[in-house]
Amino acid sequence: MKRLIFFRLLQAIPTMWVIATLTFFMTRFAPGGPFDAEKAIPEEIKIKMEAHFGLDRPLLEQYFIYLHNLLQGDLGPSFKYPEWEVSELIATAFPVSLTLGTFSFIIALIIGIPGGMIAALRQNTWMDYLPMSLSMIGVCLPTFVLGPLLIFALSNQLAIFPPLGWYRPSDWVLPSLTLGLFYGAYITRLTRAGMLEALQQDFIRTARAKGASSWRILTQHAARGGLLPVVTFLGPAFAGLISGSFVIESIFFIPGLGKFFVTAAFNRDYTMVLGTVLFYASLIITLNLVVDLLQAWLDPKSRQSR
Amino acid sequence: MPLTPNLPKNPRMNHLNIQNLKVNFHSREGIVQAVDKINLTIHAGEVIGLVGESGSGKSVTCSSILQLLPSPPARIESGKIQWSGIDLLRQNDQTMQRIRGKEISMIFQDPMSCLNPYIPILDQVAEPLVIHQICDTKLAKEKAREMLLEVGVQRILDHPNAYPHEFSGGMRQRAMIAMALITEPSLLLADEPTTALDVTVQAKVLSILKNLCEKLSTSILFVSHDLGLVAELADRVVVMYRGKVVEQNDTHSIFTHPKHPYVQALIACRPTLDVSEERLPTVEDFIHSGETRTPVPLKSSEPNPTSDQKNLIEARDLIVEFKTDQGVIRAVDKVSLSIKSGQTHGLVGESGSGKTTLGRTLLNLINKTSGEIWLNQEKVSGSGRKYNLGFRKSMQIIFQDPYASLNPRLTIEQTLIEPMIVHQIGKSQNERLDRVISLLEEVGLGAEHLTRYPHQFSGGQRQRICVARALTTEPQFIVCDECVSAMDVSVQAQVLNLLKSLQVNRNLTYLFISHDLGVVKFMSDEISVMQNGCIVETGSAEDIYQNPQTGYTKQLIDSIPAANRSASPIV
Amino acid sequence: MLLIHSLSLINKCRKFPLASFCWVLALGCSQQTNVETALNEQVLHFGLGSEPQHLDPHLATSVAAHNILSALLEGLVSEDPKTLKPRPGVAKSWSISEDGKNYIFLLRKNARWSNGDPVTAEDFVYSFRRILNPDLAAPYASMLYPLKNARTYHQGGISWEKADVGAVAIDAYTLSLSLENPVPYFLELLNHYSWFPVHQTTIEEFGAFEKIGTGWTKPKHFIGNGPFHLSNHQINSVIEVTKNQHYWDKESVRLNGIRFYPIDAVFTEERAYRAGFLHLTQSVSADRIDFLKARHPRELHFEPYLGTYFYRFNLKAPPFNDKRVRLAFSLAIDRQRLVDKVLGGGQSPATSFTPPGTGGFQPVPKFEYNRKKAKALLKSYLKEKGLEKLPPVELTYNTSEGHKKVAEALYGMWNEVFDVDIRLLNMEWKVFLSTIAKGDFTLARAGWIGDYVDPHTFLQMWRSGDGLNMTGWENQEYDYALQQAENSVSQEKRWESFQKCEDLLADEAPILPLYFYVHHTLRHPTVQGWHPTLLDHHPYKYVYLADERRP
Amino acid sequence: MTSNPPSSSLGREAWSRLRANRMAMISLFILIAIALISLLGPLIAPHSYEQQDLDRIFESPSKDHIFGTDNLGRDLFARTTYGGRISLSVGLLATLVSLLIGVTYGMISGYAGGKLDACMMRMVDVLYSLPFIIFVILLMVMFGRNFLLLFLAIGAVEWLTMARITRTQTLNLRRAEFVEAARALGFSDTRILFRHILPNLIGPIIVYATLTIPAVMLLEAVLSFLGLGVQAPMSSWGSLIKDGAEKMDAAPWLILFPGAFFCLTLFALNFLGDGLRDAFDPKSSKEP
Repeated sequence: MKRLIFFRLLQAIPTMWVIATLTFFMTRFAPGGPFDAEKAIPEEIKIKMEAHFGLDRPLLEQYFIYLHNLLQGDLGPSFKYPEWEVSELIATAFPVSLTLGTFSFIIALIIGIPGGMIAALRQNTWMDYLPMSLSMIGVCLPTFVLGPLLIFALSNQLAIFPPLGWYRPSDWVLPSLTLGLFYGAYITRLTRAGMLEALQQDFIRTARAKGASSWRILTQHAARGGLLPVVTFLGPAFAGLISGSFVIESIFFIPGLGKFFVTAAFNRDYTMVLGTVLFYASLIITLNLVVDLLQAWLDPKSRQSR
Repeated sequence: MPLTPNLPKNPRMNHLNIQNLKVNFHSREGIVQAVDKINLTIHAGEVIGLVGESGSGKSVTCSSILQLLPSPPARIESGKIQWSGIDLLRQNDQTMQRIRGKEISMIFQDPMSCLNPYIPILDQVAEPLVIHQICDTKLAKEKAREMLLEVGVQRILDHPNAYPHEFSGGMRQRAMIAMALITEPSLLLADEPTTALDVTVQAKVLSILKNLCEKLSTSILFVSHDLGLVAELADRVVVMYRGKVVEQNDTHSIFTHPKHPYVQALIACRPTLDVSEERLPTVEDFIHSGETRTPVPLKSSEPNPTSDQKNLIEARDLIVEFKTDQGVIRAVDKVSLSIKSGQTHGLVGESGSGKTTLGRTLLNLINKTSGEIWLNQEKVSGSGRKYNLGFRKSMQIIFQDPYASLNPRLTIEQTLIEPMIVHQIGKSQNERLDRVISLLEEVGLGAEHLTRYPHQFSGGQRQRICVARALTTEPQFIVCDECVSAMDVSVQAQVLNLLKSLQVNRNLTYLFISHDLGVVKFMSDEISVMQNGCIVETGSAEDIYQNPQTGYTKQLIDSIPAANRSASPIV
Repeated sequence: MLLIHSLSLINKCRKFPLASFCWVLALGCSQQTNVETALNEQVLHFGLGSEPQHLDPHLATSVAAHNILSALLEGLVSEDPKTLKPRPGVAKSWSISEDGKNYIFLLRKNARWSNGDPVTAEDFVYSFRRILNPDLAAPYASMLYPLKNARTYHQGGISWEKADVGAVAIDAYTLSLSLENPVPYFLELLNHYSWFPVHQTTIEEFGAFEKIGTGWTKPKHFIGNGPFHLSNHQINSVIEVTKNQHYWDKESVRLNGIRFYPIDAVFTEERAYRAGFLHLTQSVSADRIDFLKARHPRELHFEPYLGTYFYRFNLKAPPFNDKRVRLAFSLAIDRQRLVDKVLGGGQSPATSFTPPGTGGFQPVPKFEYNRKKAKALLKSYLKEKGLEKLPPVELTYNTSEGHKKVAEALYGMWNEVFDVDIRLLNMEWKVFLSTIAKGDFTLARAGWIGDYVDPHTFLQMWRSGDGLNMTGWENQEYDYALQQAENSVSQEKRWESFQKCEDLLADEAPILPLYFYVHHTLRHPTVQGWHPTLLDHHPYKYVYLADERRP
Repeated sequence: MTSNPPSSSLGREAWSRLRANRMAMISLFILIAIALISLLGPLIAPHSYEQQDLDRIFESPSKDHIFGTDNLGRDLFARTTYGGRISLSVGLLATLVSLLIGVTYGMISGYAGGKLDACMMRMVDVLYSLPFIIFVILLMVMFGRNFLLLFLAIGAVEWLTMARITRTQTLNLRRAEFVEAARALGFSDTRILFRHILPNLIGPIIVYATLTIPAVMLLEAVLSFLGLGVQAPMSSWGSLIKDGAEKMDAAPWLILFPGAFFCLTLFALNFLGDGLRDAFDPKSSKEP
C-alpha cells in the first residue's frame, strides 16, 4: 500500500511538470494577450504593462522563472485581477465548489446506486425500465436545460428554493440537484451493469444456497463486487464535480472554481490558467490514487497483488 | 477397502423423494430436455452417488432440489420433490430460504468462484448461523472457527481475517464443507465438490466430508462424473445419461454387474495404473450415439523404437523466476529435460509445482530467467518475426480449458485458417480450406462444423478443435498442458485416443502435463515427477508406478481412488 | 451557523422523513427576498454585469468599475443626478479664466478620507502624478492629456518637476489646473474615475506608487473619499459598500449600503431580478424585451446611452477598398427595420456616427436606406471590375447572442438586395481583438461608448492612423476638420467642424453605423432618485428606497 | 447444447440476431426516420432554414410553420431538420474518430503493459488536464477554420475516456488463453490486437459510444462558441437547444422540438447500442 502511494506520487512529479510545460507554452501561443481590450491601449503603455508582469523577457526565461516560483509553491498574481494571487483566488473558490460538488455527489449516489441496484435485481421488469428510462433522460438533458427547468418548477412556480446565489444552505439545493441528477443518471447505468455482472457470479448461488434473502444477497454479497466499476468512475467524476462547473456556476451565480477555468482561458490570464490546470491535475492524480486505494479496500485480491 | 453400507437409521424421517421430475431449458434455439422424468429417493443418513457425464442432467437435478436453477432459461415442467412432507417445488421464496442452508445445504464444484472473494472466510462460514438466527454473530464466528479447525483449516488460527484468495483450492473447499455443515443439516448436496482439486487434495477432502457427515448423520447426494470417486463414498449409485436415470444400484453391484451399456462404458474407459493399453475403450464402443465419428484409424500400432532416436527437444538448467512484492519466486528451478523424437514425456505434480510454467517456458510463452532450450540440435533464441515464423511453427500447445483458449468471436474456419495464412502454409485459400477440412476429419469433426462458433460445441469437441489448431502449423512438438483434466472420463478417453493416434500418424513428440498419474501413465513413454519447481524423479512410466523412488511419488499414487487404480472391480 | 442548526434539526427529524422534508420546504419559503428586506435596510442590490478588473481608479477600465468607484471616491466636482451638470464635489467652488485654459478649485475643508484624514489639493496633484507616471502604464492616462504638459510627462523620459504639468496645489485647499487647449467639457471630464483622488499613505503602505496589484484596494485597506466605503469584496460573488461616516455630505446619503453582484450571465441576471434578488439590472437580452414588456411594464426602462453600434470595413483589401461597395452595403440596410424588428428595444437607427444630442451636437442624418442606389453602385463596381458576382464577404463578430442576431439579420437584408455570398465568422473575444488589430478581416462588428459627453469622444478615433481606427481609412480633410474642432473655443465653430467630419464619414463610409445604444434597465419601483442619464452615471447619494404605494 | 444452423460471418450473424431484437429494430427504424427527415426536411419544408421574416418572429406552431418560428422569424422545422443533418453527422463521425484513436491507444497501452502502459496512461492524465479552450483556439490558429478540425478537436477530448475503458478491458483479455494460444501459433502482436482482442471489445465500445454521441453533439455547440464548427445562420441541435433553453418560458417550442429530436435519437441509439452489443456476442442467447 505504501509502495503504491510512493510510486504514484513519484510518477506525479513528471506528469505535473509535463502539464505545466505544455500549458505554459499553449497559453503563450494562443492569439491575444491578457491586456488586449476593445479600447486598444497605446503600444507604449502595453509594453510597460507587460514589463510589470515580466512578459517582456524572453519566453524561455519566463518559463524558467515560472517553474522556479512554482517549485516554491508560488503561482503568481492573476493577470486579470492583479490584486489577487492565483492561490488566493483558488483558495476562496475551491471551498464553494467542494461543497457544491460534495452535495451533488451525495445526491448522485443516493439516486444512482439504489436505482441501479433495483434495476439490476428486477431486470426486464418495469422496475428496471423506469429507472433506466429516467436515467437515459438524465443523460440526454444537458445541465443548461435541466438547471433552468428546475428553477422554473421549484423556484418560480412553487417558490420552494431560491433561484440563485450561494449564501444560505437552501441555496445549495437546486444547483446540487442539477449536477447530481446528471451524474446520478450515469451512476445508475454503471451500477446496473456492475450489479448484473455480480449477480451472475457463482458465489451468489452459494449465498442463495445458504438461505440468504434477496436483500442480504444484494447488500452483503453482490454490492462490493458490483460497485467496483462504479468506484472507478467515481474518482474522475468527483474530481470533475469539486473542480466546479462553469455552466452551473453561471446559471446559479455561484462563486466557484469552474468559472475561473473558463474565464481565465478567455482572458488569457496566463497564471490563472496554469494555476487552475495544475490544481485540477493534482486533484485528478490524488483522486485516482484514492480510487485505487478504495478499490484495494473493496477488492481484497488487488490488495495482495500490489 | 471394503465399504460397509450405512443402513438408514430411520427411513421415515427426512427422506427426500424426487418423483417424475422434468426440467426443460428454453432458449432461442429451442427447448432442451435437461432432466426427463426421473425418480430418486434419499433416505436419512444415506450417501447417494449421482454419476453422469456433463450434460446428463445430474447437476440440474441437484439444483432443482433447492430451487436454485437459473430461471429463465430453466423451467420445471412437472414432478414433485417431497421433503418432510412438503413439496419443495411448490414452496415460495420465504419458505425455501428457511430450508436452504439449514435443512439442506449445498457444496459446489469450484471453491474459488463459489466463495465470495470480498468477504473473509470466517464470516462466510459463520453466515448460515446468522441468516437462520441460530446464534448471534459473535458466537457464530466462534463456532465457525471450531468448524474450520475440524475440517483441517489450521490457517484460520493465524489469519482470522483471511480472504478466499489467500487460501489454496483444497483449503477453500474444506471451508465450503464447513460452511455447508455448520448448521448440521439433514441433507448435503455436493455437486462435483472435488473435481477441481489435485488428486492428493481430493483424497483428503473426501475423507473429511465422509467423516463429518457420519458424525452429524447427514445424508449426502454426491454428484460426480467420476465413478471411481463415487465408489469411495456412496452406499448407492445412480447413473444418469441424457436426462434419464439409466441404472440404480448399490455401489458394489454397479461395479461388478453393470447392466446398462453406458455404465459398462464408464467403468471401462478410465485409464488405470495397473493395465497398459494402446487405446482406451470409449462410450461409443458401447453405445453408438452418432454424435462423434471415429477418427482416422491408426496406421500402425507398433510402438516406436525409442533407443536410437535423437533428442527433439532439450532443456538445460532452466530457471524461471517471477518478481512479486514478496520478493523473487523461483517457479522452475534448474530443470533439465530431454524428449526423444516421436515420444511422449509425462510431467506430473500438484498444482503449483511448476509444471505448467515449465511447459510454457519451453514455448517461450514465459520468458526464462536463464538456461538453454534446444530444438533439433538448434539453440532456440531470438524473438519477433523471425522467431514467430520459425520456432513457433514447430512447437505448439494445447491448453487445459478448450473454451478459454478459443476466441469466442471467430468461427472454426477462421480459427483454423489463420495460422496457415500467417505461416504461408498452402498456396491458395482453397488449398488451405481443404487442409482445414482434412484436419477436422482427422480429429473426428467434419466440414459442417466450419462456420460454427466455439460455444456451439461440447467440451470434448472444443478440445478436438484445439488439437486441430495446434496441428495447422504442422509442428513436431506439442505441449499438452492438462489438456484432459477438466473432462469427463468418457470424453477424456476419446481425446486421449485421438492424441495417441495422431502421434503415430504424424510422428509427434509430446510433453504431457497432468496431475492425474493414471492419464500420464497411459500416454507416456517416460515420466518426470515435479515438486516445488524441481524434477524429483524421472523414469519409464512402468518403473515410476511399480517402483516409486520418492515419498512424494508414492503419495501421488496413493491418493488415486482405489477404483481408479486398478481395472478390476473392487470387492 | 444555519447549516449546523439545520443539520441538528434534520438529525432530530431523521425518524420522520416527511417532517424534515416539510422543514426544508419551510426554510425555503420563509426567506424574504432581497428587495423586500432592502426597504428597511436601505441597501441597494445592484446587478453589476461583470467582475471589475481593478478597483484602483488609475487602472480601471470598465463600466463595472465606474459603478463601484463612483460610490467609493469623489472628484473635484460631482454631478447633478438628472442632467449630469457639474455640482460642487470636493471642490466647493471654482473659477475659470477667460480663455478657458485655467481653472482654480477651492476645496472644502470638511472633505475627509474614510479614515478621517482631510482631502487636500496635494492629494489631487499626487493622484494626477500617479496616473500620468509612465511606469504605472495606466490605460486611461490619456484622459488627463487636456492638462498642460501632461502628454509630455506621460510619454516619458522627463521628471514631474521638469515637465511642469499644469496641476499645482497652491495651498492645502486651493488647486490650480491649467490646460493645453480650452476644453468646453472639462468639468464633466472630471467625473471620470481617472481624475479621482487616491489616498497617498495607503498606496505607499503597500508598495511603490507605480506598482500594479499591490492589494491596497482590498476591503480592509481601501481608503476612499466617496459617500461609501468598501466593506466586503468576494470575487465573483459580491462587492459590498456601506455608508462612509467621514463623508462630508453624509446627511444627504440615504442608502446604508450597496451590494454589487457581478453576475456575468445575462439570463441569470435577469432571473435574479425577477426573483427579487436585485433592484437593478441592465442585462436584458434583445430577445427578451417583448416578454419583459408584457410581464413587467412598469419596471422595464429604455434609457438613452452614449454609444454607437457599427461595423468596420477593411479598406486595405477588395472589395471594400472601393467606396461604391461600402456605400452599397450601407445603403442596403434598413436601419429602421433592424431597430424595430430585430432589436425592438427602443434603440434608434444610426444615421450618423455621433449620437444626436451629444453635448448638444445634432448631426445631420446622412446614412440612409436606398436599395435602388445600392444596387446601382454595386452594379457599376462589378461592371468595372468585370465580375459576375462579389467574392464571398466575411463578416467577423465576437461570439454573443446579440451580435449574432444582428449579423444574421444583416445577412438576410444583404441577401435580399444583392446576390452576395456572406459568411458569418464568430470568434472568441481575444482572438477577435487580435484579428481586428491585425487587419485580418473584411467586415467586422464594433461598438463605441463615449467617455464624456462631447462629439470629440466619438469622432477622434477616425483620425488617420489612430489606434482605434483600424479600418485603414486615411483622410487629410478629416484630420484637418478634427483639429479645427479641437482648437476652437466657440461652440458653433466646433459643431461646424464636427459636422464636416460626419459628412466625410458618410461620403466615404469607412464604417457602417447601425444603431445607437439604449440601456435596457429593469428597475424595481422602490428605487427612487434614479434618473436616466446619457453616460449612465447615477450619483448614489441621491438614491434611496421607498415604496411609492405606501405613504 | 444444440447447434445453430451454419452462418457465414460474425457480421451476418449479428444482423440476424439484431433483427430478432424488437426494441433494437424499432430504434433502428426511428433512427432511419430521423435521418431521412433531416435529409429531406430542409428540401420539403416550405421555408429555408435561413429565410427570415422579421414580421413573424416568435410565432408559436401553426399551419404555416409547424414548429413555430425563432427570433428572426425563421422556420423552426427547417432549422431543426437542417440541424439534424449537422448534429447527426458530427455526432457519428466525431464519435468514430474518438473511437478510432481511443480504442487503438487503449489497446496498445493495455496489451503492452508495464512501463509503456504507465507512460501512455500518464500521457492521458496530462491530456485530461490541459485547458481545452486554449487547445481549440490554438488548433484554429494553426489550421484555420477547417470543418475537419471540428472532428479533431472533439476526437481529442472524447478519446481519452475511451482509451481508459479499452485499456482496462485489454489488460484482462491479454491474459486470456486464446491470446496465449495465438502467441503460441506465432501470430504477430498487431494481428493478435486487431483480430483477436478487438472483436472481444465490441460490447463495452458500443455502450460507451452511445454515451459519447450526445456529449459530442452538445460539445459541438460549445465549439461553435469558440468559432469552430457550425457558423450562423446554419443550425445544429446543440445550438438550437442552447438558444431555446434561454427562452424556455417565453417560447417553449424553441426547445421542445429540437430537444425532442435530440432525446428521441439518443433513446434510439441507446437501445440500438444494447441490441448491437448482444448481436455481436455469439454466445448471447437472450430471448427474442
